[in-house]
Amino acid sequence: MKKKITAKVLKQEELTNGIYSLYLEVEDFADAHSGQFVMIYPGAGENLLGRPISLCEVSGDRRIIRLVYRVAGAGTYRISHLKEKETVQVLGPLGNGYDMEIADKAQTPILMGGGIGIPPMLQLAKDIYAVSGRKPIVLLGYRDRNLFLADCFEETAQVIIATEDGSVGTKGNVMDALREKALNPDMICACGPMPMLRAIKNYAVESDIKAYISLEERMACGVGACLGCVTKTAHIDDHSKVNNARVCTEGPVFEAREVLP
Amino acid sequence: MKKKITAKVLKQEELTNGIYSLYLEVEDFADAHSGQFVMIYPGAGENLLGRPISLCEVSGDRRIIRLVYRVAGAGTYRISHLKEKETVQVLGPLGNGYDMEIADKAQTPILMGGGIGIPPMLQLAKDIYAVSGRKPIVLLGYRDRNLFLADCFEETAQVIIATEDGSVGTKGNVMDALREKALNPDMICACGPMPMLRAIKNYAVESDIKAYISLEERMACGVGACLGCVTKTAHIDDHSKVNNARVCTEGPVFEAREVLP
Amino acid sequence: MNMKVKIAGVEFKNPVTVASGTFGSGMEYGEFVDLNRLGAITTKGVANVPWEGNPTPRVTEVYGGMLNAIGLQNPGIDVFIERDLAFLEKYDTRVIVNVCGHTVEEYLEVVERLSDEKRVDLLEINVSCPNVKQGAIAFGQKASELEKITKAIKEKAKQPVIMKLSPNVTDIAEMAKAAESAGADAISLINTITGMKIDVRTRKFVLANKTGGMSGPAIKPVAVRMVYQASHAVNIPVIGMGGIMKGEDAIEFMLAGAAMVSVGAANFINPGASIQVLEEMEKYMERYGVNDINELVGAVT
Amino acid sequence: MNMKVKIAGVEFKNPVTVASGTFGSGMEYGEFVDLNRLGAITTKGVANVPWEGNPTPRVTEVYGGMLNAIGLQNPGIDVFIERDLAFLEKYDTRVIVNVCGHTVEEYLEVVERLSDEKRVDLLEINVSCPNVKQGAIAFGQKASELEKITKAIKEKAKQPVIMKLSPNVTDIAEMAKAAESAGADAISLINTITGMKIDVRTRKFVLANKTGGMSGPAIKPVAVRMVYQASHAVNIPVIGMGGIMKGEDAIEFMLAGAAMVSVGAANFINPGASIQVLEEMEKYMERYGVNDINELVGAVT
Ligand SMILES: Cc1cc2nc3c(=O)[nH]c(=O)nc-3n(C[C@H](O)[C@H](O)[C@H](O)COP(=O)(O)OP(=O)(O)OC[C@H]3O[C@@H](n4cnc5c(N)ncnc54)[C@H](O)[C@@H]3O)c2cc1C
Ligand SMILES: Cc1cc2nc3c(=O)[nH]c(=O)nc-3n(C[C@H](O)[C@H](O)[C@H](O)COP(=O)(O)OP(=O)(O)OC[C@H]3O[C@@H](n4cnc5c(N)ncnc54)[C@H](O)[C@@H]3O)c2cc1C
Ligand SMILES: Cc1cc2nc3c(=O)[nH]c(=O)nc-3n(C[C@H](O)[C@H](O)[C@H](O)COP(=O)(O)O)c2cc1C
Ligand SMILES: Cc1cc2nc3c(=O)[nH]c(=O)nc-3n(C[C@H](O)[C@H](O)[C@H](O)COP(=O)(O)O)c2cc1C
Ligand code: FES
Ligand code: FES
Repeated sequence: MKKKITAKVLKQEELTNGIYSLYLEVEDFADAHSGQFVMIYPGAGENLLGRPISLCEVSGDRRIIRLVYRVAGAGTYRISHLKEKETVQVLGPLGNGYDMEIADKAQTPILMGGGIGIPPMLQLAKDIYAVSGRKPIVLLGYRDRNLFLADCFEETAQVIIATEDGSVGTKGNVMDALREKALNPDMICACGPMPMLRAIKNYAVESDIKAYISLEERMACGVGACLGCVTKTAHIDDHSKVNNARVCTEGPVFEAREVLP
Repeated sequence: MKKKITAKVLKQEELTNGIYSLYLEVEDFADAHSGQFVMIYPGAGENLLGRPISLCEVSGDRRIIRLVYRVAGAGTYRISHLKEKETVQVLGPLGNGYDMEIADKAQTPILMGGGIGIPPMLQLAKDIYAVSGRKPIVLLGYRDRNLFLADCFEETAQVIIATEDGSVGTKGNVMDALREKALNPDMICACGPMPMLRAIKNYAVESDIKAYISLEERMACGVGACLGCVTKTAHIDDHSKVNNARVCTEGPVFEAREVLP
Repeated sequence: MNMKVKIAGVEFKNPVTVASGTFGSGMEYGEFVDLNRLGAITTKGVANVPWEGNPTPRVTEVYGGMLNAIGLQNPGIDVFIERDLAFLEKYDTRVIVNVCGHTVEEYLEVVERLSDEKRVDLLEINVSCPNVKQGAIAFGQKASELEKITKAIKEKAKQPVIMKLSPNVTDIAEMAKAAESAGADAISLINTITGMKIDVRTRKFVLANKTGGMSGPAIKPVAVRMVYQASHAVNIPVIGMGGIMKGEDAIEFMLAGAAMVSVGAANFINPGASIQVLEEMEKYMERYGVNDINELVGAVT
Repeated sequence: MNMKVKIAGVEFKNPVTVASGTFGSGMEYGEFVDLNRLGAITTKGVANVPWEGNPTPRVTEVYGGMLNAIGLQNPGIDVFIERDLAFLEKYDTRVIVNVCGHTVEEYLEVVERLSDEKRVDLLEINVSCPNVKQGAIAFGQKASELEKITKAIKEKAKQPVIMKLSPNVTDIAEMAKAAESAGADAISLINTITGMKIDVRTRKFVLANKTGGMSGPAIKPVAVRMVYQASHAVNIPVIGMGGIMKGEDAIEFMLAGAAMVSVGAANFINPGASIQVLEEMEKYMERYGVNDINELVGAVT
């Protein structure tokens, strides 16, 4: 039986202003995919629900997970105060994740992460490198020179950086970088803010390629039971029988044409 | 202006099964009396109200307070997990406390503490010794051989012990010890469970002496505002104009005839 | 130690079920708990046809709980029977099917479609969802309307009928009596309490629906009070819920008058919550020497 | 930055007051906060004669708040005028006197005794206390009764009248309209929500009164919803309360439609809560560039 587990904090550090990296020792994440997420519980009487956070890395014989997250409110604030050796409740891995078979078939897959959408790209790059032996191109979009995680990609990917203020790499967002570098992906995997995902969808439609994007929605259960986290779909969803798919279960990764109407 | 303060934990230890001793560094308890209490806040989202706990000792230039308490429920359980250097919110000193003038005038004041009513007797013994130069007799009632605090009284009081199972001292309660030792107090100060306080009241009425007892009631504010903590009084209370006095403000120490109807 | 309880002639192996809408049709939590151990599985509300529900955001956290405005999204009775009831076939537990609709006719359609389904042990009629504009909540907020729909459903239903009451009323005892007098076999309460949250940063409602139903431990005192008042007003059994997080919460509801209890939002906070509640109830009984769980029902008066 | 608000022609230096019954008559908290800084002090309910209130236990903690069943203990109007009003004389803040009674006549007696007291700026009529058996709550749970008592009070009152509404109703908008149509100058809400707590160890009600009124952050979503519904149903100003712990909570109530806010149980958790709320509201306004607090009132629709 699956269950909520008590994970031990191995390390927590602030990567840059308000962005934290948390390493947790977990029982068994053997079947975890890149693009999946966990629910992590702030453990406070006033913040009972779990917070969905993507897997940034799964390592150490798949018994160590890394989460990289932004302090956005009370729950993540509390989580950011976890210290080494303390414990925290975690549920996962959850969701579908990116499809490795598809990624493996692609000749020039390109990964795009914007802001706090960057963390899941790390495990994805590692997984693609592992299955295909090729280092995918990864476009990372930051606000300014306060980069984070960029250096972690070096072993498994070719990194291209964009910053909104132009302080590092291309001035602009990941799409600007794609154009500047004249890249022609035959598949895109992405995570980031809504405007970025919409731009990617448009690009994918124009270029007639597939784009797999990771969506965010407010969640209560994380396991498909509450129907809180749905996103509008282009077609009738197989489970719900209406034009709504659960981000926590059918997602968080969707082919862009299927969602974002 | 008075305010709720953030106190630093200096030391916390379990004295005996489920009874904890907590030393806190506080800003200024210069005017604290024995018999007064503090509100200490568990600081959890589900346990917002303060927990009233008596002052057991005030020391270190009146900047250190000691609380001795029993883990009775969720709030005290949480408080018992406070570790050195952590902080906790405290409001106080609160309540009237024992009247030193009266205690000073008494020739043979006797202090009686039963169970978790023992802690406030410690500071009281110290105060009486300080103002009168005499070591008062202190009767301490325990359930069994798991004594706590008894040794702390040695410097300032003459200690007599009673245990319900007879394993130490007189078999029975503090009233049994009083009779066994044929003591004749001209005043009693007491804190402990209701049956003990009622027995003391009866004794005081029969012997025509005063007995000052410390009462417990459920509290919300601790400062006299909510009217939650009232106790029935023999006479119309001066503040409330009905037969109800606030334990947190007019008490917790009352002359036994005035209360316990 | 007896954990068996009986409601409307149906025996349950224990008094713990899950609150409708918080457990899907059991499938989602089948990976986390042994469904055979539950007294019953109460399914998500089902309507005559698929419902899309409300726009998102549909859920948000509040102090000690959450607000939801799912709006009763459901795949409709056909898929429900084919897929969800078929799934439940495999398990040795009672099945309570929660029914919703906009109009009396819609409710009746679902009730009739279920009448030959042997896998359905009881029907729970949701007349108290605060998140759908038409019908639903009105039936649950006016005694005369409640009576009308209860009677209509009782005429058609082949299974015993539980009417699920809304806490958003002045007098819960009056509503309980209305359900009883119209023939309900049992009542369940409380559904969620209507609440609202505004994001002060964006100055917008957090939920697309503006209001949502509140659940979780924050509502427990209100739920216990209503279960007490309702169970003392009627002679039919009461299924109690609202903020049950642990065994002692469930015991509190039973002492207040509930013959059975449902674990709701707690499932979201811990997928193993329902079984944990059950085990803690058993521990309580051992500790306090309670031989039969039925001894506790309404024992505090 | 303007913090001034106006209710029924009375100007307040800022929109923060304290909830009746959670602040005594100000005396108790005078040691903890500078009373002059509050927009108003709302006093504990006062009746024509001293009331003993309910037996103890009268208060208990619940998840995210508390239940109380004080039962409106108060020293009666004579002592109130001599002692409490006299005390308030010294302070530069508005005074709202909360009035309670068992019958319309008792309310009227208090209202008349206060009519010549210049220190009283407004009257708040508590028709919603869940902890007294007679009168009080009934007036607050039936629109026709509410209208009757509001009219009777308005006829006699020299000060503007705020009717304090009960959340224990099916339709808060209907109650708000009843108060308005009967001439109320303002409404305040919410009073406490009726709840219950049972001690599973002793198998007894925790409160001697069995039920008590729930307050604290756990009730905030219900309070915000009701303030929103009520303020959109009437044209008279609304004083909002229920679970306000920090400045952003107060802002949330104002965005929902409150012209003024009251800090209640939070005072018990932190005696400096009222001023802290005020300061945090000012910080919010600075941060989001709000020049006039009145801009926020009902700004989310
Ligand atoms: C599948 C998925 C993966 C995610 N991965 C990451 C990640 O790797 N790193 C990261 O920093 N953030 C990630 N997020 C966003 C993250 O979940 C929110 O920032 C976080 O929940 C905020 O919680 P809080 O208590 O700090 O904020 P609050 O605003 O106090 O939270 C209140 C409630 O709203 C929910 N909530 C608030 N913001 C969001 C949001 N953007 N998405 C979903 N729910 C939200 C919270 O979960 C909580 O229930 C992810 C979200 C999803 C859905
Ligand atoms: C003036 C005064 C002095 C006290 N001094 C001491 C002391 O020195 N040492 C000690 O161990 N205990 C003392 N107590 C009792 C102590 O306050 C309770 O044991 C404690 O509040 C229990 O809190 P809890 O969260 O562990 O229990 P819970 O039962 O979870 O508490 C729930 C609520 O009930 C209240 N409550 C529970 N039991 C009591 C009680 N007996 N009296 C008052 N409120 C209660 C709590 O404060 C809280 O609000 C004193 C009580 C009073 C009134
Ligand atoms: C996400 C969610 C969905 C719900 N859906 C339904 C439903 O379909 N039918 C129904 O009768 N009640 C529904 N409810 C109400 C619950 O069954 C239950 O009455 C309520 O949540 C109180 O219990 P709790 O506090 O334990 O969650 C839903 C509750 C939640 C939180
Ligand atoms: C201990 C206590 C006593 C109260 N007494 C009164 C009262 O006398 N009159 C009244 O109108 N409301 C009374 N109330 C209700 C509050 O004024 C307020 O409406 C309610 O507590 C909700 O606000 P809060 O959650 O901020 O406490 C009382 C509340 C509490 C907790
Ligand atoms: S979060 Fe509950 S269904 Fe997705
Ligand atoms: S605890 Fe509030 S008056 Fe004593």
